[in-house]
Amino acid sequence: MKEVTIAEAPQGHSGSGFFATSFDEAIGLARSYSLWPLPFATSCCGIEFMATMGAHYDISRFGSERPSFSPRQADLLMVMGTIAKKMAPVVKQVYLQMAEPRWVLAVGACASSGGIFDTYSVLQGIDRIIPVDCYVPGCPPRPEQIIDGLMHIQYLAQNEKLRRRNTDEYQHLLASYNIQ
Amino acid sequence: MNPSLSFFYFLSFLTILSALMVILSRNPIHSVLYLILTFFTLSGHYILLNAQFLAAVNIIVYAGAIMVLFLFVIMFLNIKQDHEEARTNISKIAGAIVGGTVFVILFGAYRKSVVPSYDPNQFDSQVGMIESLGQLLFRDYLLPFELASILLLVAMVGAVMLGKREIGERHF
Amino acid sequence: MADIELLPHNVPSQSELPELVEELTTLNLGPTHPATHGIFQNILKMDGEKIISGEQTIGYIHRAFEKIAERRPFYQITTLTDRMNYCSSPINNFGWHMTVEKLLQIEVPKRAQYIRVIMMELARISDHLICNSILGVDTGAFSGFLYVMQKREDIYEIYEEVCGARLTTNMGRIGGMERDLSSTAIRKIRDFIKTFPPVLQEFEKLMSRNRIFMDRTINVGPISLERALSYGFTGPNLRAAGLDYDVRVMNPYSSYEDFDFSIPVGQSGDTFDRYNVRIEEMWQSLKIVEQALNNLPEGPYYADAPEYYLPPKKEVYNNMEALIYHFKIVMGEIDAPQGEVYHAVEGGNGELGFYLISDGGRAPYRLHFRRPSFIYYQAFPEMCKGSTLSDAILTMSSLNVIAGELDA
Amino acid sequence: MQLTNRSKQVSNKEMTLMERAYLPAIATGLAITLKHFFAKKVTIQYPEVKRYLGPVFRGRHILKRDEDGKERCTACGLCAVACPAEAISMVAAERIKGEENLYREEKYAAVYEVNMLRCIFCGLCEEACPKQAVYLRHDEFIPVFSDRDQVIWGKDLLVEDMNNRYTREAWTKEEARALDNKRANGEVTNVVPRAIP
Amino acid sequence: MLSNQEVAEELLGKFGDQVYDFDEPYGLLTLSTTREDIIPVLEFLKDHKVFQINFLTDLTGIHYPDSPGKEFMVVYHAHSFIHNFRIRIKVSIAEADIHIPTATGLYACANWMERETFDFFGILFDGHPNLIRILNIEEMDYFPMRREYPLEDATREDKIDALFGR
Amino acid sequence: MELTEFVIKTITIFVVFVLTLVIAMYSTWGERKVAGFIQDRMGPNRAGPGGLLQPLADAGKMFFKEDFIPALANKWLFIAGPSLAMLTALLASAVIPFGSTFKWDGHEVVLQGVESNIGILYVFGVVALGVYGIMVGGWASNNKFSLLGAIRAASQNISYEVAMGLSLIAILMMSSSLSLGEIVSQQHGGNWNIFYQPLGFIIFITCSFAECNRVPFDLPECETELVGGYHTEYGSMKLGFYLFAEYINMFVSSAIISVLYFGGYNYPGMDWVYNQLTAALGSETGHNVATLIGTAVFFGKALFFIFFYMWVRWTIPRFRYDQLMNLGWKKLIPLAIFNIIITGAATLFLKPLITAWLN
Repeated sequence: MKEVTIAEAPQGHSGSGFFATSFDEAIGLARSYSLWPLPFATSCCGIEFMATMGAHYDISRFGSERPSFSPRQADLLMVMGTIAKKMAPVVKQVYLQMAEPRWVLAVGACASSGGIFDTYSVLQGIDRIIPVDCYVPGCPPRPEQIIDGLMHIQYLAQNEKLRRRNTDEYQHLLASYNIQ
Repeated sequence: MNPSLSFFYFLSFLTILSALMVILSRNPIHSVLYLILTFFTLSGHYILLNAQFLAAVNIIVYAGAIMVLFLFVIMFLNIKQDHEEARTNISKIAGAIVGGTVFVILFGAYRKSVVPSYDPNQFDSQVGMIESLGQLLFRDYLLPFELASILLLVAMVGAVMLGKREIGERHF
Repeated sequence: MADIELLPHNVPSQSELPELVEELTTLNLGPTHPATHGIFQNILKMDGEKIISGEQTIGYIHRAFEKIAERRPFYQITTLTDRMNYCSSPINNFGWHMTVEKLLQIEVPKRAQYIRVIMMELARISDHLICNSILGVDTGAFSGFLYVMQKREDIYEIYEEVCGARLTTNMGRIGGMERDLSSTAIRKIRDFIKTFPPVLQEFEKLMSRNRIFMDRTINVGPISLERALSYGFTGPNLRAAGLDYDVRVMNPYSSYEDFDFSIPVGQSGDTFDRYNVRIEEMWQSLKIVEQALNNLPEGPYYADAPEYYLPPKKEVYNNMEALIYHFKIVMGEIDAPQGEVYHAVEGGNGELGFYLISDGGRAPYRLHFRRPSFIYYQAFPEMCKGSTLSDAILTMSSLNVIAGELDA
Repeated sequence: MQLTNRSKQVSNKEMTLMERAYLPAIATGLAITLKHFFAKKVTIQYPEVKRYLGPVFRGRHILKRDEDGKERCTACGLCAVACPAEAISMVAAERIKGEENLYREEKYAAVYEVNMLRCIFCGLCEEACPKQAVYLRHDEFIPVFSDRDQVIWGKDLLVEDMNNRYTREAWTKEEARALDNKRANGEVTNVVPRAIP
Repeated sequence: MLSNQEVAEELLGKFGDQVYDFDEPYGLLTLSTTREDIIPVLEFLKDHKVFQINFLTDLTGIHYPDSPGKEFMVVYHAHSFIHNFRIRIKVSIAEADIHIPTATGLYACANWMERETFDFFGILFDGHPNLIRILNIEEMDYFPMRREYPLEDATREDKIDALFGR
Repeated sequence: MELTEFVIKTITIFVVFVLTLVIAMYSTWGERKVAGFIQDRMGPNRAGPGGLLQPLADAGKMFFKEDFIPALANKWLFIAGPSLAMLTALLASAVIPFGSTFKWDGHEVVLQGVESNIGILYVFGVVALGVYGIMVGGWASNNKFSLLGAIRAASQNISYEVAMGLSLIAILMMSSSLSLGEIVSQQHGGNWNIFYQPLGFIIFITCSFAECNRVPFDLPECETELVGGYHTEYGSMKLGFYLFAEYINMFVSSAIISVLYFGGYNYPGMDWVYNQLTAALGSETGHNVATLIGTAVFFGKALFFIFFYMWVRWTIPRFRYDQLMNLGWKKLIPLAIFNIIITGAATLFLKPLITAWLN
C-alpha cells in the first residue's frame, strides 16, 4: 500500500532537511513520467500534436497520453499554435487554473515568438503573459521535436526540488507576470 | 453491556443526530445527505433486528434510488440560501406548534404503550429473513400487496402524464 | 513584462451558478473546450440538455492574413496559404499559385498540373481523414482515429519526399512545382494507393454501419439545401445537403477535366450525410490520384516563364540574365500586371476563393480569401437549435471548421 | 437539384435488422480492434530510434564553406529579404587582406543571425541564396530551447564545421532531379541506407 | 450557358445608368453600381427566372485612400450554379459617408462577411442585425485593414528593420 | 468471537482489500497498455520495465500535486465526493467469493470477506450508493459541466439499476438463494449460468457497463462534451480517487459477472483435479492447492472481463443521453422481464419435462 504510507507524510511544508534528497528524486521521477498535458491546440501545431499522439510517435510511452482538458488535472500546458491577443487572456486564465506544479511548453514558432505573424492581432510569444519552461522551434515542429520538448520538461521535473514552488525566486517569477 | 447493545446505542445516537441535522441544516443538499445517513443508521437497526433483507432493500430503494432523485431535484432547482429569509415568523411559530404537538402525542403514545418483551428461548431467528418475509407477503398478505402495487402503478402513470406535458400539449 | 488585463472570459471551469429565475442555463463551449479544438467559443442557452439558442465568438486565432498579404511579395504568400487550412495546405498553395498564374497568364505544363492534382487530392484525403476520424473521436470511438492517422502519416511522408516538410508544405511555386516528383515519391504514392483502401474500409466497418454511430449522426444537425445555399455552404457540406456542386467539375482547373470521378451527394445535410460524403470523396480522390499517376505526362514541371520562376542555381552562377532574374524574383520586383482576379479551387471544405487585386506593385494591393469555413460556420446555431449538447458537438466536428481558415 | 451527371447518392440511412440489433456491428468492431491488438506496432521509439527525415527535409540551418574552408556567404541579403518571418539578419563587412582563406568573396557576413523561434523552415532562404551558402540540413533539426536567450543563433552555431562536414546527395533541386533520373534508370545504385521506412 | 453580354444587357435594361463600368477582367463580368441600387441589383439577379444568380460567393471591402470620394469599395461576388456564371459587383462609397445597406436580408451568409468587412474597414452596413467586430477584439479602436495602419505588432524586438529596404 | 477466527477474518479482509486495490491500480496501467496495443501503439513503457511503475508514478505525482479547492465550491462536499466514491467502490468487494475454502490446522477459512446470506443484495445496495460520490462531487464543484455530468450519472445509474436487478432475478429464480457463495457453488464444474441465461448475461453486462460509467455509457465524464464531466474541477489525489474508484468498480463488476454467470472459481474438470491433488499431496494441502487453482481461475475470469471492458471502450462510440435512456427503459427492461418470464416458465414446465424424460 504505497499510497497510504506516502499520504501520511506532510506535503513538504515542514522544515528543511525533512525530506531526503532521494525522496525528492523519487517524486521528480514520478512526476516526470506522469505529465498529463493540456493540449491548448489552436492551429497547425495542434495537427502535429495529433501525429504525436498517434501510433507512430505515441507520447503515451512517456506516460503523457491522457490529455486533461480540464486545467485542474493537467501538469503540462502545451500551447500549440498561434495565440492571438484575443486568446491571450484565455491562455493566462487556463494557466492560472492549473495546479502546481505546472509546466508550460510553447510548441512552434507562433506560440514561442509569433512566427511569421508579426501582426497587430497576434501575441508575440506566450512568454509575454505566462512563464514558459521550454520552447520548441519549428513551424510546425516535427513530432520528434515535440517529444524532445516533452523530454526536456521531464528533465526539468526530475531535477526540480519539491520545494522549488515555494521559493522566493519562483514567486518572484510569477510576480513578474502579475500572477500571485 | 454487551457489544450489540452498545452498538445499538451508538446507532440510535447517530440516527437521532442525523435526523435532527436533516431539519437543522440550512443547505438543502446537506439535509438530503443527512437523510441518507439516517437511512443508513436505520438499516443498521434492521440488521441488529436480524432483518438483513429489509436492511438491504432499505438502502437500495430509499438511499440508492429515492434519495438520489431527491438530490437530483434539489440540485436542479438549486435552492439558494437567500430563500431562508422568505420564511416569516408565522411559519416558524406554526412549525414549532405542529412539531411540539406531534412530539407530545408521540410521547403520550409511548407512555401508554406496552413494549412486548421476547423470550430468548422461543425467539425464531429466521423471522426477519427473506423466506419468512416472502411467505408473509405472497401468501398471507397477497391482496394488500397487489393492491399496493396497482396503486403505485397508477401513481407512476399519473406522474408520467403530469411530467411529460410540454408547452401547447394537453393530455387531459 | 507586458501585462494583459484579464478580461471576463469564460473558460469552462469558471462558471457561475445556473440561474433559478429563467430555467435556461448558459453553457460556455470553448474556447478551450476539447470539442471546439481550442479555437472558438459557443455560448449556448440550454434548457436541460436541449439547446435553445447559440451564439458564437470567433477570432481567437485571427492572424491578419490579408494584411500581411499586402506587405509580402507574391511568392512569400505561399507561407500564408500553407497555414490557412493546415489540414490540406497544398490545395491552398496551389490555389494561390493558380490565381497568380491567372493574373500573369502563365500556362503551366501538363506535368506540373498533374503533380498538383496528385498533391491536392492527397491533401483532400488527409483533410477528410482528419474530419471524419475526429467525428469518431467526438462520438467516443478513439481507435479508428489512430488507425487512419497512420495513413495520414503516409501522406505526410509523401509530402516530405516532395518538399521537405510534413504540414506546411510550401510546395508549389508560381509557374509550376518547386520540385519534380522523385522516383521515391512516386513509389510512395503507389504504396499509398495500395495500402490505403483496406484501412479506409476498416474504418468504415468500424463506424459507418454501427448502429450507435448511426443513431448518433442521423438527423443530427441537418440543414436544408435552401438554407445551405443561403448560408453559402460549399464543398462536402453542401453536397451532403444534396447539391452536386464541385468546383473541380464546374470550373475545372489544373486539368481536372481529364479525370473521371463522381460527386458524392447526401440526402438531408445531416451529420451522417456529411460523414458519408467525405468518405466517398476520399475514394474518389484516391481514384483521381491513381489516374493522374498512371497518366503522368513527361516534360518540364515548371512553366517557361523566366521572369517569374527562379532559374536553376547553375544558371545563376554562369548567366548574367539568370542572375538578374534571380535577384528580381527574390526581391519581389516581378512585373505583375494591374488587374483583378477571382480564382476558386475546391478546398477541403468547399470553394476556396482568392480575390486578388494587383496594382502592379511587388505585393498584392488587396488579397481576399474566400474561406469556406468562415462562411458556413455561421450556420451552426441554426443547425444545432433544438438538439442536445452531444448533437451540437457532432455537428460542429462534422462541419470541419478549421481555425486557421475560419479566422485567417 | 442536380448540376452535373456525375452525382452519386452515397448516404444510406436505412438500417437492416442486423444493424438494428447493435451486437453484430459491435462484434465486428471488437474483431477489428482485437486484430490490431495482436498486430505489429508501428511506433517509432523516438529518442532511441530516429525516423528517416527524407532527402529534402528542411531542418537546421547551416552556412556552408567551400572545399578550402572558405565561407561562401557574401552577405548579399537575399535570404533576409526572402524570409517571410523576417528571422534572418546580417551585417556585411569587407574582406581585408589576409582573410582570403576565410571568405570566398570580397564581402562577407560579419554577423549572421537567425532567430530560430521565428523561423518557419519554409526553405525560401535556401532557394534565394545565389551563392549556395545557406542550407537547411536534411538530417538534423533545431533542438528545443529552455531560455529565450539561446534562440538567436549566430555564426558560431551556423557556420559549417570543417571536421564534421554536412553532406547531401544533391545540393540543388536540379541535381536532385538528375540524380533521381539516373537512379530510376539504374545508372546509380548506391542507394543510401535508410534508418526506418 | 449564360454569356456576359446577356446579363449586362438585362441589367442595363432594368437599372439603366445606375449600373456602369462594365468590364470583363479574366472573363468575369464586373460592373459597378451605386449604394442605393446594390440590394435591388442583387435581388433582381437572385430572383431572375433565367439567371438564378442566387449564391453569394464572397463579399469584401477594399480601401483606396488615394481616390477622394471613393475611398472604400465593397465587392460582391455572386454565382449562378445552374448556369455556372459568376458576376462581380462593386460599390464605391466615400469615407465621409461610410454606409451601405446590408445584404443579410437576401443572403444569410452575408452576415459574417459584412461583420468582417466592418471589422477590417469600418464600413457600416445599415440594417445589419448585429454589426460588431468579429475577428478582432472588441476593444480595438481602429480598423486594421485600412492602409494607413501598420501591420506589425509594435512590441516586436527581435528584428532589424534597417535591413535591405524591408 | 474466538480470537483466531477474528485474526483470520481480519487477514482475509485485509487481503481482499489489498488485492482489490492492487488490481485497480494495475488496471490503470492495463487500460493504457490495452489502449496502446489496440491502437497500434506501445503504451507506457518508460516508467519501469514495460511501464510497470506507471501507476506508482501517477500516484506519486497526484499526491504531491497542489490540492486545490475552487473558491466557489462547497468545501466539505467537494472533499466528500471522491471519498464517497472510493468508499462505496471498496465496500462492494467484501462479499465476493474469491475461492472455496482453505483448510488449516482444523480451521476452515472461506475465501470471502463476509459470508452473507444476502450477498447479492449487499452488492446491489453498495452499487446503488456509488452514484452519490459522483453526484455530490459534481454538484459541489459548482461548475456547469460537472453538474451536467453528475445529473447524467445519477439518472443513468438509477435507470440501469432497474434493468440490472431484473436481469438478476432470473438468476435468483434458478438458484433460489441470495448468497453469492451459494450461487457459485451451485455452478460447480462447468455448470455455469451463462448457458442457461445468455440473454440475462447480455443485459447484465450492458448494465454493468452503464453502472461503471464506461464507454459506450461514459456520458457523465465524456471528454468531448463535458470536458471532464463530474471531475472537471478535481485535481490531485481527489481526481485520483475518482479514477481509482472507477477501476475498482470495474474489477468488482467483472468479479460479480464471473461469479454470477461464469461459475466464479469453478472450472470444468475441477473434481478430477481436486482428486488428483488430494491424492498426491494429502487432503489438506491438496485441498488448499485446488482452492488456489480455483482462485487463479476466478481471477483469470475477472481479469478477462476487465480486459473486455477496455476492449469495448476502445472500440465503439458512445450513446447520446436520450438514446441511452431509451435503451435502458424501452429495450433492456422489457427484455429483462421477458427473460424472467422465460426462466419462470422453463423452471416450472421445462425442468419437470426434462427430468421426466431423462428418467
